[in-house]
Amino acid sequence: MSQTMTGTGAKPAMPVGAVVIRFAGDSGDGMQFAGGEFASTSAIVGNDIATFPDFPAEIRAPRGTTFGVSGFQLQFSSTDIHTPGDMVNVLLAMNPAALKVNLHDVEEGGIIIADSDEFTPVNLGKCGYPAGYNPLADETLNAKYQIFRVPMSRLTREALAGINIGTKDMDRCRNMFALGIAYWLYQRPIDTTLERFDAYYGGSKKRPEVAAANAMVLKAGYYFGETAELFPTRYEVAPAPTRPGTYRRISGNHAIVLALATVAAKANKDVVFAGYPITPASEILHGLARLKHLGVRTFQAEDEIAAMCAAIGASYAGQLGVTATSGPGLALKSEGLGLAVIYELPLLVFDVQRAGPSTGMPTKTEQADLLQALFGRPGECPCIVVAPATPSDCFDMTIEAARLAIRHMTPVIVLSDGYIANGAEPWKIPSLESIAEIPVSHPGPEARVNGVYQPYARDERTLARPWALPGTPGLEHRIGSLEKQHLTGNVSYDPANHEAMVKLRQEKIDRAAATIPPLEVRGPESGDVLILGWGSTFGAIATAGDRLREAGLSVSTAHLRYLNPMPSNLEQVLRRFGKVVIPENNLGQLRLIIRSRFLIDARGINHVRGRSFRVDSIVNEVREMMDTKG
Amino acid sequence: MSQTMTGTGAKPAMPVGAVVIRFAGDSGDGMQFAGGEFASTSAIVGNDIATFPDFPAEIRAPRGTTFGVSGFQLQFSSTDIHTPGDMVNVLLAMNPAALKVNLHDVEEGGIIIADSDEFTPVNLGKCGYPAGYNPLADETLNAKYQIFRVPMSRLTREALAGINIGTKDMDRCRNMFALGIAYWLYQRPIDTTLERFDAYYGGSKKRPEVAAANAMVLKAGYYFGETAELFPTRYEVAPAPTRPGTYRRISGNHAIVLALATVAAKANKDVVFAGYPITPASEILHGLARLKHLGVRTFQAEDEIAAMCAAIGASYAGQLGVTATSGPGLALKSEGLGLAVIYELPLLVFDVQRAGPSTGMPTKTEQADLLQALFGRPGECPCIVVAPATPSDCFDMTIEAARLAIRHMTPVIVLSDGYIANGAEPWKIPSLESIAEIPVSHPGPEARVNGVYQPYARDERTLARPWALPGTPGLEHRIGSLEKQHLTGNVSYDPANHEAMVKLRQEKIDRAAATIPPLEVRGPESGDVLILGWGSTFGAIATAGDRLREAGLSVSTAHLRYLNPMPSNLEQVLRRFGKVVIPENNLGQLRLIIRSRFLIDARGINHVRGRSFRVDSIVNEVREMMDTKG
Amino acid sequence: MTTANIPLPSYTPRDFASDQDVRWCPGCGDYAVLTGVRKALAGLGIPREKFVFISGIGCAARFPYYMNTYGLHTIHGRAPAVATGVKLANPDLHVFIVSGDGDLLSIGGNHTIHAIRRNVDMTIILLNNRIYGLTKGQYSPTSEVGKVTKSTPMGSLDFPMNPLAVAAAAGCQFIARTLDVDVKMLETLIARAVAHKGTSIIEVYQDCNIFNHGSFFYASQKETREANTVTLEHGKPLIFGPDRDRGIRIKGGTLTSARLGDGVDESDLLVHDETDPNLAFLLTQMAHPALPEPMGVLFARPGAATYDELVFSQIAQAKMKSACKGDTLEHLLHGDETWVVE
Amino acid sequence: MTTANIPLPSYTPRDFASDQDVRWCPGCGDYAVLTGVRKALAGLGIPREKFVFISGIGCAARFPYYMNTYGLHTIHGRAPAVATGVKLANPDLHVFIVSGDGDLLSIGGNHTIHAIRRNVDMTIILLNNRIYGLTKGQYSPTSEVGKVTKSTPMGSLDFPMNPLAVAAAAGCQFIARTLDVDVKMLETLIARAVAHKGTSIIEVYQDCNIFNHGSFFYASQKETREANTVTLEHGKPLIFGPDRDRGIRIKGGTLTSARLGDGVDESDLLVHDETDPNLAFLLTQMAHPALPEPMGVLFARPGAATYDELVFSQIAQAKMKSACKGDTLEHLLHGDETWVVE
Ligand SMILES: Cc1ncc(C[n+]2csc(CCOP(=O)(O)OP(=O)(O)O)c2C)c(N)n1
Ligand SMILES: Cc1ncc(C[n+]2csc(CCOP(=O)(O)OP(=O)(O)O)c2C)c(N)n1
Ligand code: SF4
Ligand code: SF4
Ligand SMILES: [Mg+2]
Ligand SMILES: [Mg+2]
Repeated sequence: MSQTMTGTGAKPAMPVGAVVIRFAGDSGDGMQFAGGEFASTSAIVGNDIATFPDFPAEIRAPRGTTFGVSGFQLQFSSTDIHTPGDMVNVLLAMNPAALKVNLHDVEEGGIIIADSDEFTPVNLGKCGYPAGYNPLADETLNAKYQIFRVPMSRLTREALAGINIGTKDMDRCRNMFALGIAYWLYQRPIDTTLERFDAYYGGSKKRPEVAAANAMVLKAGYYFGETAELFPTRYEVAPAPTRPGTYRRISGNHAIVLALATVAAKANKDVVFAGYPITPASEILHGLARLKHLGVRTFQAEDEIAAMCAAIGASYAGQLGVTATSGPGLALKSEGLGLAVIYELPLLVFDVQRAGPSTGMPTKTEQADLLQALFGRPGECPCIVVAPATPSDCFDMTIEAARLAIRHMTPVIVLSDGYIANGAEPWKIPSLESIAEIPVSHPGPEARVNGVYQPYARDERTLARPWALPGTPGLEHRIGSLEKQHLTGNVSYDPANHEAMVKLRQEKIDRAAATIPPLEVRGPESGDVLILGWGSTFGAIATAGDRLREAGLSVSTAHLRYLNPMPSNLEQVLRRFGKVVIPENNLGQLRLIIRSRFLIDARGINHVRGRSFRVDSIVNEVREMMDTKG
Repeated sequence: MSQTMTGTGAKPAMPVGAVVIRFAGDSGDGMQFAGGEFASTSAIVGNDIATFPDFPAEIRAPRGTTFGVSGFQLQFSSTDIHTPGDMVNVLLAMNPAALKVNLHDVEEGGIIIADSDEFTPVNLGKCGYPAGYNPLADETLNAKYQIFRVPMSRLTREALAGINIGTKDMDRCRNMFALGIAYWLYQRPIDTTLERFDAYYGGSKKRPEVAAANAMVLKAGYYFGETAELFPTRYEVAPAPTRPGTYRRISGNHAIVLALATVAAKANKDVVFAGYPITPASEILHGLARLKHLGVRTFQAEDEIAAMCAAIGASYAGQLGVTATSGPGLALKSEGLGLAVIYELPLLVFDVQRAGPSTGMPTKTEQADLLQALFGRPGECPCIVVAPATPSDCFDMTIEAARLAIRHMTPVIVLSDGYIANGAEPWKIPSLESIAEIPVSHPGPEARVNGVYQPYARDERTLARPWALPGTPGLEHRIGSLEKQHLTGNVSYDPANHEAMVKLRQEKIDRAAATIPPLEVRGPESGDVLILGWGSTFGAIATAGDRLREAGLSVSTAHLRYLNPMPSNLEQVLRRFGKVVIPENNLGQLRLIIRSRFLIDARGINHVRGRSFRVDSIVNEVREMMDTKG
Repeated sequence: MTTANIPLPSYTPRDFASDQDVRWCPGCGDYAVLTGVRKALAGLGIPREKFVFISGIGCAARFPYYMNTYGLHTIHGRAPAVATGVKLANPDLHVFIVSGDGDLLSIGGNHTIHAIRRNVDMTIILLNNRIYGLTKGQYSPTSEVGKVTKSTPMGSLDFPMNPLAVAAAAGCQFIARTLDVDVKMLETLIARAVAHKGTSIIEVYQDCNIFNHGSFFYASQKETREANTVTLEHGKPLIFGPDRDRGIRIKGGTLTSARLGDGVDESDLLVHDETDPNLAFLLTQMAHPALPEPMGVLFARPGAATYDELVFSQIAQAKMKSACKGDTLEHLLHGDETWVVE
Repeated sequence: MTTANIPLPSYTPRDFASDQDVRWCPGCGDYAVLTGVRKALAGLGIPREKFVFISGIGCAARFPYYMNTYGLHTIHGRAPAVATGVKLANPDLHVFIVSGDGDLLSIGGNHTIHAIRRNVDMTIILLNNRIYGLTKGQYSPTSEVGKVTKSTPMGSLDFPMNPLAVAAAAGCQFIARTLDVDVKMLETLIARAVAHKGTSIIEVYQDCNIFNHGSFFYASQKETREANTVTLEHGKPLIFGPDRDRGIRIKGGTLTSARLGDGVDESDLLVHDETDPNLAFLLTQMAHPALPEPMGVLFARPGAATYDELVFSQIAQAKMKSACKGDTLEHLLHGDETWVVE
């Protein structure tokens, strides 16, 4: 059915390369669902997509207030894209608050489709518009944007007239009217969404009437687009060329969940996840709690310290201890992390960074925990630190982190952030066979030398110590948080031994560089400017680099997924460029390290706004730097 | 009496410039007391002194074991000195374990005075000497050192024959025999020590017989030196020229205690000290707990987190919150510190660093918490960090820290370490009038603007916010750990506001540089090499610099007492030297910052042995660097 | 201190409302508590600026923002520690801690217990909704065994913590409980708690409308309340039930419920003695469905010295002693042993 | 698991001694406890490699170094959390936590309580010396009011924590107490604690010879022990005193001491029922000098499911369900919604 609907628009369809659409409304308005559906459908028709939800800080703010606005932004494109987009091309605003909060992100000339029924004096007042003012009627705004007033609430109810459901349920379908319009505007098929209604409401929920109502409203919205003569054009975004394969949409947090289950299979270890809820990391706990059948055990501890310590206990006892948190939790875990470092046990710590300092803005993103991850422990206390670049990269880097932790017998910190944790993109589902096993070995009783077991003997190449399991007869040994004697692991206060151990622990981490991939450059291998990034700025940086090169500038980009140790070719790469620019969602944390290590006058682009980076701000600032000498 | 004793040595007295003496014995042997007495007496006769105790890790290890050895090292000198010395000139060893543990620190040709009675087969066995071996009889050792065997135990008992005290009490006097010998050897008067016996045992303890016994043994030791014909020479260390004034001996921890009481007087605020015991910071709590009459309130919290948070509460409520800990405790306090930063409240955090990582070597020194102090918090979370250079500098820097905290409304971290915390030196007691008042102001009800109080309004110059006291009518306001709106302090998720606040908090700390003194150079203002240090390496660096200059090399030294912000002239100073060398008791933490900030190829001298730096290792390594080019 | 000859302020609850929008979910039980607290404070005659509301993190912990008093929203679990510092610095302030079950019992459990055992003079209002609200619905230390939440999809496993039992074990001298819907009782309890010197704790059964709706309906709803709760009054027998025909008896240290009549009359029933610490513990153990749950003051025994009092009496003592001995800062700086260089 | 047809190991206490020198102060009560533990373990017939001793930081916390078993000396206060992780990873291990009062009740109080309320299957040996030993003598949460220490030169102010009362309030199902000098009783208690499924706690009154010598002499010394302690035996009346002529009675939920004779005989005395949780709490409240302090098993009730058991039963259930439904990792990776690009 939808095939026909898609194909037969009376309106001419204008081809466009990429579109940024944002659904915005009250927390209760179902914006995340509508946006998610648009994203799925767009992916299925072959566009590349990138999405980002923007939740309000409150659980359920009073309806109609600006702080209760929930948004979902999506870029869909006929080419490879890396971000959900800077400026919004189309805004669907379900009430005045949604318009008010999101208006400044809409591009000049952009489309605004608003539910005009909701722009009542009361609602306008709730979000602070002066009495008598209605933005939909504001001439300046109408000159600047293409504003479409659609009485969605009324049309929804009308579409459902005679259907036997309550008005509350009726009003909940408004989001489908908006989605219908959006589907029509961009020539999307509506069938996957229709199927979802059936599966969800028709299935376990046993409310087929709600499924039917939603379907009717979705179609009503679609037909409204078709017939209302309101919109002068439809748009067409052609499929993006992609590698063949089976795809799904994935967010960073979910990718970590899937990866940890994969680690359990590939290392033949159970994952013992000990966590304490904290935004925006809690979904990792939630997701893993459902995977008991796949070698994952979860434990909600009484606090972050206990979670960290339970993970240590689990690794000691022979499974893979994992914990996840955000910045304030990482602070609490720091003493425990030091213990893991001196124990030399494998362990994963995920820090899904959020805006700080202190509690800060828990629902907003930031990447300002890098220095904490590197240095936030007493004494010389090195561990491996990695950072995924995109939502789907969270899958790969989690597996990589587990591999490193086990191979080098060390805790590994994985720095994600709110942006990639909640953002989503298409992911080519790997075949399980294509993922390498993670080799693990444990010594047996034969590991004793002259009847004595040495828990701090080391692998010659990696300097890793053996991972002996309690329960193994003959390997009984004690390890502690005090400095330990080389080889025996006994308590030692010997000055020379301490220095040797401090240096051994550092050397062990440094040597891990041998097994990490070299840094790759996007664009020419040398040139005027290298834009270097880490973590979630990848999308913005890569896109900015592409644009700058398109504009004829000698700019390449590179992305550090390994922060400690860093890839061995990093220095060579840096030295091939006239200038190194480091955009960061902090005041310059990677920059501090790069400058110190290589004495290169790296410059920063630093925005700390609780948001992902904008492509244009990188483009503009790099252009400026290239114009001015220095 | 002692005057005569001092003056009439039958032996010729050889003048020497400086002597390093170490008293070593079992924990129960009273070495700290003997060493302390020698130090006091030396100070009183006008020598410059520097002392360092070396406690065993165990509370009371079994007698005679190497891990139960307690030591006290002292350098006394006729010139200005800055360290307790690298190599020991005279070792007093009360048993075989003490000899074994300390022998490698004695200079070739140095003097060893041992209690030969204690070198029994049993005792020799206890500390692991092979059966039949006695180091006192070892020819190689006798060739290398001047070993004097004195049957101190027997002589002590003999001296006390007929005195009515138990053998346990008798044997406890052995340390005084050793001290008596040492006093004789260096021509020191014995009267202050005699007076101490009277004051202590004769006074509150009401055991005059013990006072008498100690006095008899001290004299017996002294006369033994005089009469035994064992020692070929006596030595004389002339008084060091010093500024006139009243002096006392002071350790770093005690200096902090005195300074906090002084702060209470000078700021007219009570100091509310909330702490949790941890080596080597506990004495700060102990010392302050006795100062309730001087505006100091102490609170032993349930852990470091509670201590940190109670200090925050105290500062909020209008007194000066202070806490003290060591590295592991600082890790636990890091989340709370972030709260203090976003609250923008004045507060002092002392970190008496010890060897890490993790529990590490609690009784040993290290300076590896610098990066933790600077960066160990989530988000962009700057605060002021200072580090005293010597035991007595702990007094000045504590007052300075309080001044900065109050003036700039910020937590200040003070980085001391085990070395200066326990080490002692002479201190010219300041007159209270000479110490400037610490101005504090609190807004009154008139601070409201149009009836509204703005807790985050800022001082134009310093950017500090006002310190409003709960209890003040009309200034009721709420502050929280969430990001706050500029001026109002209300919760704000506004992106631009967040960025502005992040930058304001940073700028506020940066601006504190305006009121800190410029970096001073010891030696010529420019030259080949600048040795830059921070914290407790001061003594070793200054001495090394002096020696290198004496040797004709173009070397100066400088010491950073302000780590964040740094003195504004730092860059100019650094650029006036061909090479910058940074010795640190860590793997290069200040070096990382200096390299990053100034892109200067600073080199490190890094020893991480749980000990203070040796002058000669700096001298040698700097020489080497100057020999090899680069 | 300075209020002796100043007329007592007269307030309305509105005077205690700050200018910030209240941002709990519609229907959240926290609203009623806010109302109750504002009302109670208006009636105390204590100047507004003397109050400090301190919280940790959570939905409940937003409380201070809504009170027109001094307030601190701190970090997760640490409110009791911050509050202790406030009282040490200025014991004249009236300190309230208002926070959730996760905040005060999970991450903050230790601080809560230690504040109680020190008997710092302040009032803890524990908003117990048996769930983590702000982080969107994980089980909390007070959740029932088997609770299905986001973090426990197959049901939680651990035995819930009984906050009042733990408070009793820690030596709390004022222990009370009420329901979010019972604003009147909350008012009374707050007045009593403020009058009590030392740490007082008031547990409020609070409905989380979004993530744990109805968890306390057995106790809070008109239809079930009388059967499932018993309101305590000092010196009165424990009678409950919609027809007030049931009561609580004690035998050999065990509480049982009995129906009046049938040879059991009021005189057989346990008479509440709010000063009996052993009884207090037994009362904290009364749990639905076996027994009705006690509301009101379970335990209140005046007389124990508070931490803040003791601190200041030691200070006074030390000052007196030092004044006699002439122990000054000057002396301290000099210490026992000085020498003079001329 | 694999021990079924392997002969039980036979050990002597010496087999449980590691090669490390024991470094407590001469005369420290910890020595006797070490002896008792080694003896008890030798008698259990459990292979040595199955034991893991876990501690925090403190003098007591050096314990694991001296046991020839697996051992973890962790960080201050966190032993219960580490131990929970160990049990989650490998429930077959026999886990002991041995640590001090500061470690387990001050900084680690919360972890102790939460481990107990989860009923993780392990044994906590609390070496209570009422002082911080390793940091050289500050008061601890169990120190008596008024204790003069380095940090409280005018005497401590806070009310001591009663660890067994708190354990009882947290729902601990095995609660015992003994004296460092009573190695025999410790042996028995350990055997029972290991047999008990779930968290067991054994408080040991331990003399710190250096910083708090004699603190428990009222209970531990020959001359005073009989008068000031009462040894509990299930089903037996509580009789104590050097002449065994005194006993404990219960009246209206309160325990009192009585002299036998004078119209009071054994049948009037309280008979110990170690399965009665209310009694357990009352027993924890018995304190010198008012009453003799109970030694032995205060409370032991088998039957409560342990956390580790429940975890693994949920896992088994989940595996069964997924096996039926065919839920594989492959399925998980694919999720609900995929599309194919060709
Ligand atoms: C250190 C730290 N860990 C975790 C969090 C996340 N967090 C915020 S509130 C909360 C629990 C809230 O539960 P509760 O105290 O019961 O309050 P409620 O929201 O139910 O009122 C958690 C886990 C945090 N803010 N800080
Ligand atoms: C995080 C941290 N804080 C403080 C310390 C210092 N510390 C070590 S042991 C201890 C208390 C010891 O008391 P307790 O647990 O009673 O053991 P005991 O020595 O009396 O056996 C303290 C405060 C530490 N090691 N780590
Ligand atoms: S989530 Fe629950 S507790 Fe939080 S505001 Fe909403 S209803 Fe209240
Ligand atoms: S200090 Fe006390 S507890 Fe510690 S080892 Fe010595 S006697 Fe034992
Ligand atoms: Mg809650
Ligand atoms: Mg103790």
